[in-house]
Amino acid sequence: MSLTKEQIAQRIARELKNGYYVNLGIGIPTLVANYIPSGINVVLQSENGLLGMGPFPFEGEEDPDLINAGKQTITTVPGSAFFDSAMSFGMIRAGKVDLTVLGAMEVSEEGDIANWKIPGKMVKGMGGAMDLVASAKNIIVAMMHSNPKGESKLLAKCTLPLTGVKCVKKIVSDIAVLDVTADGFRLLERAPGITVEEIKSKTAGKLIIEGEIPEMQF
Amino acid sequence: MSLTKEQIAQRIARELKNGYYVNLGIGIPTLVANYIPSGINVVLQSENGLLGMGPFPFEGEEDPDLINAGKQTITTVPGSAFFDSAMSFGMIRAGKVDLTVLGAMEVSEEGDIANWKIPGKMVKGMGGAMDLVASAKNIIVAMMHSNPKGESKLLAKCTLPLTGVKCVKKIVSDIAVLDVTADGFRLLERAPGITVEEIKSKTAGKLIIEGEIPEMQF
Amino acid sequence: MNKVVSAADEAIKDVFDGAIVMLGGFGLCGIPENCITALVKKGVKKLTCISNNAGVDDFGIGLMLKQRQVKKMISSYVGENAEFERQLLSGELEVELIPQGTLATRCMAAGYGMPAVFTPAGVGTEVAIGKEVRQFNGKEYLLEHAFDADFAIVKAWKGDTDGNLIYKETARNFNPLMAMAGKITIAEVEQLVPVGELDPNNIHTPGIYVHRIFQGSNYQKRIEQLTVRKAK
Amino acid sequence: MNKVVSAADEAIKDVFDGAIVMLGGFGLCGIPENCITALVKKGVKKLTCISNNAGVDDFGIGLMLKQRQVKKMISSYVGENAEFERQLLSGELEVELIPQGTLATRCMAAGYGMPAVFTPAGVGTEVAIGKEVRQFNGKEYLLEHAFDADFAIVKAWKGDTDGNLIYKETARNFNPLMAMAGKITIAEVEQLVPVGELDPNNIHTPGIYVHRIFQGSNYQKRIEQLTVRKAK
Repeated sequence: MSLTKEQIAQRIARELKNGYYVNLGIGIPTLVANYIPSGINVVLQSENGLLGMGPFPFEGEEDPDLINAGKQTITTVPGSAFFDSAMSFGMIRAGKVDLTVLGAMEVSEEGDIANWKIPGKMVKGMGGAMDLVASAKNIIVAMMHSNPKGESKLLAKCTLPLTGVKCVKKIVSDIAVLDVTADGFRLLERAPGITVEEIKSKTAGKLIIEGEIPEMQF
Repeated sequence: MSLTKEQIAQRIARELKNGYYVNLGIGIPTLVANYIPSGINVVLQSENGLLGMGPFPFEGEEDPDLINAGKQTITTVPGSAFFDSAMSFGMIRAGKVDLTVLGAMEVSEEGDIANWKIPGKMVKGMGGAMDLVASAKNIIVAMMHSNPKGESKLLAKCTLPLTGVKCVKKIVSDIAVLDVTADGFRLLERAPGITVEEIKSKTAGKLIIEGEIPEMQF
Repeated sequence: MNKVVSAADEAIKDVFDGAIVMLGGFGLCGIPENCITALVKKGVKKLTCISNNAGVDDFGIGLMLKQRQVKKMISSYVGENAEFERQLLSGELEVELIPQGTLATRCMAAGYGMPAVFTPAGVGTEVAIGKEVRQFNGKEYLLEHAFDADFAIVKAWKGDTDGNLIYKETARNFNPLMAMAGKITIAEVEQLVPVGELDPNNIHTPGIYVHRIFQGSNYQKRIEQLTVRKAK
Repeated sequence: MNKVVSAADEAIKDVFDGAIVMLGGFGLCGIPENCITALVKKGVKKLTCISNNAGVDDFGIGLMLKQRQVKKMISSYVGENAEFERQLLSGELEVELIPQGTLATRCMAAGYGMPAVFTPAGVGTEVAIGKEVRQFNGKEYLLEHAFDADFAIVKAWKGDTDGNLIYKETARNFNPLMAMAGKITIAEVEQLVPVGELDPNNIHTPGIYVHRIFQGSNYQKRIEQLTVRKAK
């Protein structure tokens, strides 16, 4: 069975290490915050100028001056700090953010990522995505393995305009966990009930399969 | 009679315009603060991170965390703001400081200034002087017209290592006020009792004398 | 150094047709609502607007778009509104999309007198087309130039009569960066206080950067994405 | 994200011989007194110190100079002490003098992940020797590189257990810039408070930049130039 969005987020959450500063993109990445393992203390960065993002506010307690990069109302946790957008991207660029999780439309076997533009469609902009992928030391992509037409989104080369080159380190898709290595996608885990063959058939880019591939446990 | 240091400061103070943000260097420039004409409101910037510098503190009220760029204990005026050294030099570099007053060992007829190093002597460093002269839009130099040996300090070319090139706009010396123009030093005023001839004889660089040169009034 | 003007109309009175105008805010958070209303009323045209976003159909910069006052938008993320999309697709509106960190840093560069900066954002993408690429320590960077804006219009939480500004929470965003970057900087504030009331240690934008300040009014502070948890 | 260590000795325990160390402060104002004492005690040698000044004979970095722990000083203004001068003239000590704004900006560049910046300071002077000069809008600038320091040691007024820092008055100076720039950043504070006690709007250095923090003690806060007015 393919993973649900929640399970993708849950699997990514296992990559968190104690003490990490983490930037979570819009969509599935945001859900990662709900699955932080107990005993693991992380600080969430929101690139619009906040370290120490907390959960959504209780009804009636929303504050229009306090939003995340997805423009959602949020709260802060004790120890939070506000800063301007230059410092925010400054700390990202300087490698102070330990992990960035974001979505992708395509990832290439070299780690290129495309997630901001589909030619011919209305283009809304890259927001902070290009800064994040160019700067983060550790980037995990949360994505569907195939598009709605059933075509693989893990490619030899991206077909869409790039967001960044050679930057993705790991992919957690709905059917697999893969590292992006110098030699291509390296299969690490498969979703419960998903066979290696299925992952192979759905991965257009170079796939490395070595030894037994364990099944994810939830 | 040559001007005293206080008179040099007093004469420079007349250059202040209402609303100016001003950086005053160490020495004679610091004295300018004592002669700000009434009705003229200026804000003093200290490049170690303060806008709104006030007078020295009363005895016993000195605060070791509150000093100026000369490391003297100071106070603040209402409306002051503290910031880091990068922002401080950022606002200088961006031309937000309207006037910089500083001392000089030599000035050339092209507006080059030397005020930080005498070869063969112990060199203490340029501090913020190179940033200030390279960035300020309006630089007035407070200086003695001649050195203790009687040699002119207003030269065709500086002999000492430069602090900045083509940056000085005006000089107030102990015997004259001069503009630095594309054609050389232009004599504007002479100290009380000082003749044009004397200024001529004490100015090694090209001196432009046009029309009647008024005597400064104190 | 009193910088106080009476209201938004007076603050923006010399914004001219064709001006380059920076507008603070992230989404609808921390936008200069009063000045935008005044710009719409004034009807000034052919503006180049530098702002992270372009408002929504009926609020923020969207109001200026509706009046066709904007010739060009320089933003990182746009298109939360239909009129914007229509103008863009019909060629009435020019849009330059740049990475958000690049946008922020080009503002800061202007405020700090740095003519250009290097950033890795966009290397290898279409953003890099026509730009100088340079390697430092084995990594590639793009050379990006400081903005040169005629006006910066920002919104702060508190300000004093000398123009010192303090922002609240994430309504800070681009505001202090743009405040540093305008040839003329205009600040509207929720609370205008007498000089001396703000703690000098906590000033985000020193008054030297601000040319005009006024007490804003009737802030709507619209929320774009209301997300809440159910009762405690 | 607790960053608290017990004291200066523990905070600086891994500063190694030959390390590049940034030290905050302007003159003797805002210097990390406790860490300097600990570095002297530890006796670590051959340090490259990046600091605006070099202390005085019997205080600040002067104490480290006296022990001959410093191989090289990178500063804008030095030599308020005789031992410094002796070591410099005898060739025991290397000194690189750079403009103060350049020093500040090279720290900031490191903290902001900008490999290099352009500044007009020093153009046409001996500071420009060997450096790339580039013209923007008719003005010349020098290309100056970000610092790459192993440790940044700073002093703040208040700090919380997560490493968020607030500085007091002009004791801020280079401290927040260096705090951003160290591979390892060590902060000593006058008041260490529990997380949540500092107003998130007023943090000067967000905790993400700080690796270790401790409550300092016995601050001398020496005044270099006592200047006062006579009684009121």
